Amino acid sequence: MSAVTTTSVSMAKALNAALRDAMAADERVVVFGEDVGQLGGVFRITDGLLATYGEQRCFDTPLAEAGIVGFAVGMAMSGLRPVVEMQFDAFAYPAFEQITSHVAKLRNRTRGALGVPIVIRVPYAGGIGGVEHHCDSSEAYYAHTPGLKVVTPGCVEDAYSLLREAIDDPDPVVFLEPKKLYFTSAEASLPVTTPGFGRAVVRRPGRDATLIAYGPSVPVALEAAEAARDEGWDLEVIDLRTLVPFDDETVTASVRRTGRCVVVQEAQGFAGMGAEIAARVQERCFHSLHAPVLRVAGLDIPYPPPKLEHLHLPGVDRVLDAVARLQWDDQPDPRWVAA
Amino acid sequence: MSAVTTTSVSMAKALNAALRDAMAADERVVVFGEDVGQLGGVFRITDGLLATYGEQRCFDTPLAEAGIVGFAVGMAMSGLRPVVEMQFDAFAYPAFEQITSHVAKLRNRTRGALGVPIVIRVPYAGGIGGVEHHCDSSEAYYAHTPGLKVVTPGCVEDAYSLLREAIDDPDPVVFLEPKKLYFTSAEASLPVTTPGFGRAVVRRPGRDATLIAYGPSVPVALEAAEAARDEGWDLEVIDLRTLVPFDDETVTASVRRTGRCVVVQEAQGFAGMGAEIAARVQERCFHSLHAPVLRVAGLDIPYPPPKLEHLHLPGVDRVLDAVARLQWDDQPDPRWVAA
Amino acid sequence: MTTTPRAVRRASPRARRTTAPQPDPAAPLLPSRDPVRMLDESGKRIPSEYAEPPGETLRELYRRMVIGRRFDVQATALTKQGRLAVYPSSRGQEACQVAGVMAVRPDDWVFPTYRESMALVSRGIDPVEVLTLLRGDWHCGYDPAALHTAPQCTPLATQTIHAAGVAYGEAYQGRDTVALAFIGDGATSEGDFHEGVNFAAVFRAPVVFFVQNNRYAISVPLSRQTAAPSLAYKGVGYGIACEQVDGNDPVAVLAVLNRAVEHARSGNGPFLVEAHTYRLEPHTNADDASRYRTMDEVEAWLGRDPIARLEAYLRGAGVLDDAAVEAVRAEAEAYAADLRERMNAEPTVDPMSLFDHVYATPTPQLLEQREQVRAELAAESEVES
Amino acid sequence: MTTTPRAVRRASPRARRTTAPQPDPAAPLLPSRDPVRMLDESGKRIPSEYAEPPGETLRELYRRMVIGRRFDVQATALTKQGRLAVYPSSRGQEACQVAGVMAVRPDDWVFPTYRESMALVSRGIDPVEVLTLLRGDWHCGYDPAALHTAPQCTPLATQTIHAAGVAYGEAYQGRDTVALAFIGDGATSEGDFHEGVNFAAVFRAPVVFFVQNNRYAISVPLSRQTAAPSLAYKGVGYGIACEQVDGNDPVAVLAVLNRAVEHARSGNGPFLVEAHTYRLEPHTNADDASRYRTMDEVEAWLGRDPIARLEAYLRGAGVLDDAAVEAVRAEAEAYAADLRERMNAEPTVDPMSLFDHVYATPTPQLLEQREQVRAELAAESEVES
Ligand SMILES: Cc1ncc(C[n+]2csc(CCOP(=O)(O)OP(=O)(O)O)c2C)c(N)n1
Ligand SMILES: Cc1ncc(C[n+]2csc(CCOP(=O)(O)OP(=O)(O)O)c2C)c(N)n1
Ligand SMILES: [Mg+2]
Ligand SMILES: [Mg+2]
Repeated sequence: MSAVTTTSVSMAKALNAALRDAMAADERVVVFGEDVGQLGGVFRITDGLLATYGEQRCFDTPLAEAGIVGFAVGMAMSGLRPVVEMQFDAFAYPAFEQITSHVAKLRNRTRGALGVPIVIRVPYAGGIGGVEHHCDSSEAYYAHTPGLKVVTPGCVEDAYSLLREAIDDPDPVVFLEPKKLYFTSAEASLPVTTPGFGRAVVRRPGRDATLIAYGPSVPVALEAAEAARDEGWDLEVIDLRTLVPFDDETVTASVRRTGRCVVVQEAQGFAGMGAEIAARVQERCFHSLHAPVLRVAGLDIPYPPPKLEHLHLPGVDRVLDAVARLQWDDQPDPRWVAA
Repeated sequence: MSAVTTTSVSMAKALNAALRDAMAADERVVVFGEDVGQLGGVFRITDGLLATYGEQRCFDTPLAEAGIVGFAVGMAMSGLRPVVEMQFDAFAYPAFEQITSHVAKLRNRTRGALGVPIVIRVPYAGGIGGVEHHCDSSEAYYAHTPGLKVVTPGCVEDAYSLLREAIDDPDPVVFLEPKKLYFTSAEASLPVTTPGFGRAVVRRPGRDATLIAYGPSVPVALEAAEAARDEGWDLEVIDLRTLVPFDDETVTASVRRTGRCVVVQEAQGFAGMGAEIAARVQERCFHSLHAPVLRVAGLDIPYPPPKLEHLHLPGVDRVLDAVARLQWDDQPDPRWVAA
Repeated sequence: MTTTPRAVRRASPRARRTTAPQPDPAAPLLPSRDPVRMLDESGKRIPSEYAEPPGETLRELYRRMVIGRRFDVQATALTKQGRLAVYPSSRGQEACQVAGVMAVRPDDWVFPTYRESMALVSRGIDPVEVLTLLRGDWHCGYDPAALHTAPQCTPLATQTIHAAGVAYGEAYQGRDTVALAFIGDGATSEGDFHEGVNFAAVFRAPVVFFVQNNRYAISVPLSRQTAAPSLAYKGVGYGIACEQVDGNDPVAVLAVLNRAVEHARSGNGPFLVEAHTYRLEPHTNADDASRYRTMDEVEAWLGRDPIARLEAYLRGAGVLDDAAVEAVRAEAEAYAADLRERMNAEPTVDPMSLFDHVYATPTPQLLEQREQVRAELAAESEVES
Repeated sequence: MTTTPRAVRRASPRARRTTAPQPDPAAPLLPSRDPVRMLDESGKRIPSEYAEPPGETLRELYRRMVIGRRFDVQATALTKQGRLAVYPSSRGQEACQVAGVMAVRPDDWVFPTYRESMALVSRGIDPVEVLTLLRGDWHCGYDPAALHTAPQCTPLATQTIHAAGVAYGEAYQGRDTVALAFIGDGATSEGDFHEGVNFAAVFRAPVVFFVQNNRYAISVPLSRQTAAPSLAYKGVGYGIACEQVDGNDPVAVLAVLNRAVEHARSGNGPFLVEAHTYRLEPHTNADDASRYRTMDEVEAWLGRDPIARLEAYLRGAGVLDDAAVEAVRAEAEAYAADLRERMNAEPTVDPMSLFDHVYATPTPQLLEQREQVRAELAAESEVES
């Protein structure tokens, strides 16, 4: 365990500390992937693990993502707890069959005899000026696949605590790390324990409407809530933290109270995670809603080149526009009247 | 072109005729995949194409789905119009990277210089007593990926017409064939032209509520609508036909009129296509809705073994249960009050 | 667990290879020019550099092949009676199926495909549990962890990577177990085969990759899977030992697999074995093989029966006589009769297991859905009663 | 278009292979034991069975290498000035980059990776269009259809399959074009490499797979990609011709590629070439190579400069003199100056192109989103003005 001290910690460092502490706590934990050894990962999340724990517990593999995930499945069968890194979101796609047909299903297929306690770490989403294939928001693919837990921290403390929990979890976890938050910092004392899987957290209480966000969209929602104050709206912000399991309780309680809801996600909107959230909220809160649940999402296009990504990413303005459309005057949204 | 006669045609035969006619109409159309040649496909959809058009235009490939799709991409670049078969839904997953990172994006990446006019045929969904990995409903993965068109016929005529259109389309189409409908028949005269991509069709007009379905859930919705008549409900049934592009117009018009809506999908519900539909409908029809948009979907579990699949599949009873919960007495749904 | 594992130690991962002249580096990598044979088609012994397994072992091999075939024929019959949803037969491949599992220890890991039901029963797994998947009761009927036997794998070639991972993981934990991965000729074309073999090669994981080349992948002939002289040559590209063997020669298959397992177990890395064989039945009972192959071809392979070949050899060697053959036959019949009877009983499948093993602990959403289904079933049984 | 294409004709797909004895089937498949060399490190000619390209061609090779390197150095400089988002240099790999594109015709298809910017400018593509991707303006700046040059490929090894498909498709349509697929050493571990090479092999598609083995995949050393003596040996497992070559010997690289292209073009199927080379710069400007390799190692490779080697040879052969060298140097400087200047101009990227090419015709949903963004931009520019 690291010593308990409060310092400014980046999310990248918190993740590194979580891996480090997990490896110290449990010899079955092994870390592997592309460039995670000597280099410490292209984002340095595995920095120093090779030096501390040796070649056997932190090592580079051939460049083959299905291989990496499948190798982890085999290692888990032998009793280990592999933590693997996919270098970028879109580079996890070659492992899609291993993830959906094996990782997600093995416990179920074997009636519990073979669990797959592996963590698949995926640096995801954009906002870092990355070229194509480096900025996909792939959470919906995983969230739609039963058997996977899907986790994405929106702050430094969660990065540490949720990753520790993911490694200890008996089930496979797709751990989505918002790249653009890697180098955001917070005063934190590690190790830290935040609420567990399946618990959303109200990051900012408010009365007038609920913003629901996760991962990279959490800071956007918080910023929007601050800005909204000037326009006279008191917005509540919920950070989902884990998409699967989903915390209906916290979400439903908030929206029933505020009566209005906007979901903020960075991924392309169509059939994304925000659709699930909107669908659930209106199912459960219909009689409390004064306006439809609105979604602010990425455009339904392939992730754009760096020079144009600002047009794709849901920003504060779009969130505020959506809040403005929450029918405060109790009139139907003109936008949809024609459609 | 086939001669125009009206006979009883199965969906399998209609698809076969569509391929046959498309190959006759356009020499650039080539068909390949696993077992599509001599065997005519495990479902016989490509039956006789090898005999009619020869080894060059209908052939078996090595067993490698990424290879099949990537080969099609290359062939499309050279000016051909490949139609490939993935043997079963879950066996398209090895091709996921090719589909998401190339097929879906190539036109966009090249500002229109390189279109990818390929059709990826996927026999999908369950209800045929298939063992694991043979019954996945994978439509949400594709529908969430910008750049793909996603099509799924729910009747014999559409099977023919939509497949012809898919082959002629300048964009890549994931063509999802509901396996359990392969051997359902209709009186049809081929060739037939039904409404084009992006048009939903009202299969049964009704006043009291709208059932939205697609592919394998269309017959379920129709049957439920019939049964509902006995309970005094007059239900409208919409067959979406193409998930992308999506027909907001038809859907919105219907729900605004009926004021109630249930979405029926066979896939696991969480973050599925039904979530998108529910989210869109409540966005656009909020002021017309007398109850939340409800979803009837598969369970959030890996597709079950044959002996238990009936518990997973949304059937008429579950649809009627959902209709019953549409707050005809204007009371909140007790189900969600606690949640 | 802190001792450096053998596989890992030998990998010497950061060693750089030099481009300086080397002595014919690939030569020792090539497999035999022709498939290894130790018995000719009439069962006569052919000299070979491979060690012949002891008579006792061959007798046991014979016994399991006879029972295995009887099991297989019984399973095909069960499909006709609607007692199995589907069955992929391995009739004709008995030498491979049985020698495969005889070459490994009970604590070694076996990775079967859908084709390996016979191998599984030969490994001693309850045939009813083996057929659970194909009867449609559940996805896997036996306990893979306890038996060190993965669930039968349907997504082609995916299991080769798991085998590499298990082998590495076991070595990491200081155990000397080996992983045996079955795979078909068609599946060698999948990317996962490449990645699985390569991972094993790079990490020197003790895996035996055992390709049963039965000449078809459903209807697709071998010529559409490879342009290489034989699939065994693929080992060259991974820098691993490889061999090809007559898959209908039980003695040769076992001898080659014994060497492969020994090679892997003693820390020399993976070994790729290709067995040339033939599936006599259609791909599964649902397949129509007449669409893609001739009866002449099948007849020719019927003449290369691995059981008859071994029986002839063992009779000649005095290891088997009429009485012993009859005893095995009777045992096989009893085995089949028992299976038939047990398969008549309709099993009870607990619907709640749908929800119980998606995660170690069900999510709130799954508990809701579980409750819904429970209520539906309760309502139904109320209506019925 | 109805004539049976050559590649297809020769595949003879349903031919069955026999298990009968064959004369040493793999022997002709093996690559040279050592990498092919035609110039030693000082630029002296070594005898070789490969045909030396004509002096004119070598002079042009030299010219393009010098310009290519200058381009590459300029591009790296542009990253420091913030004019490029990222740049993966191929300094040190000039022989491969330039010989690669010189070995093919303009109507042949080239499949570059992110590493091949130098190859692309050597093929005559406008350097500003080549850098569009890396400047972040769009995903691809040139017209791939018109230039028969695929967009630079980032997802590793995926392009090898496209190359097989294009080659097959072109042959199907009666054209004699070849596809050249660049790929790195690390990417050969991906399943898609396996599938791409195997598709080409089975269908005898005219593809040259050109592996630039620069010893690293970012930080991962070659020893973590393969346990084989060299990557060229992978050809054996696919039954295709293969060769390894000293990738810093421009004459040998071009000679081997010429033969490979000729082999493919004349209907003999694909050819796998591995060039042993080294990247002198970090993986990209964002990489810190000191974490995984020593300066000594880099120094050693600096001594194997492909340009110096070719220059020495051509001077010795009287094909180059001071004046010619100076002229090329000046041309390279002018090329770089022009590029520098043109890269200073901030390009206008039309935001609406985000929507216009997702589909041939935008969906109603995209038109809505397009309208929304247009309105936002209009509102912004109103605020600004
Ligand atoms: C990834 C994937 N693609 C396709 C299939 C469908 N499929 C099942 S068995 C089979 C043929 C496999 O042939 P082979 O590997 O030779 O093994 P055999 O059946 O002959 O034992 C195919 C195509 C599958 N199971 N998995
Ligand atoms: C499928 C996939 N996985 C990972 C990456 C990230 N990545 C980009 S370049 C690279 C190294 C590739 O090495 P190599 O093939 O040797 O080519 P080189 O860069 O040395 O030219 C990696 C891992 C990627 N682009 N695609
Ligand atoms: Mg086979
Ligand atoms: Mg490299």
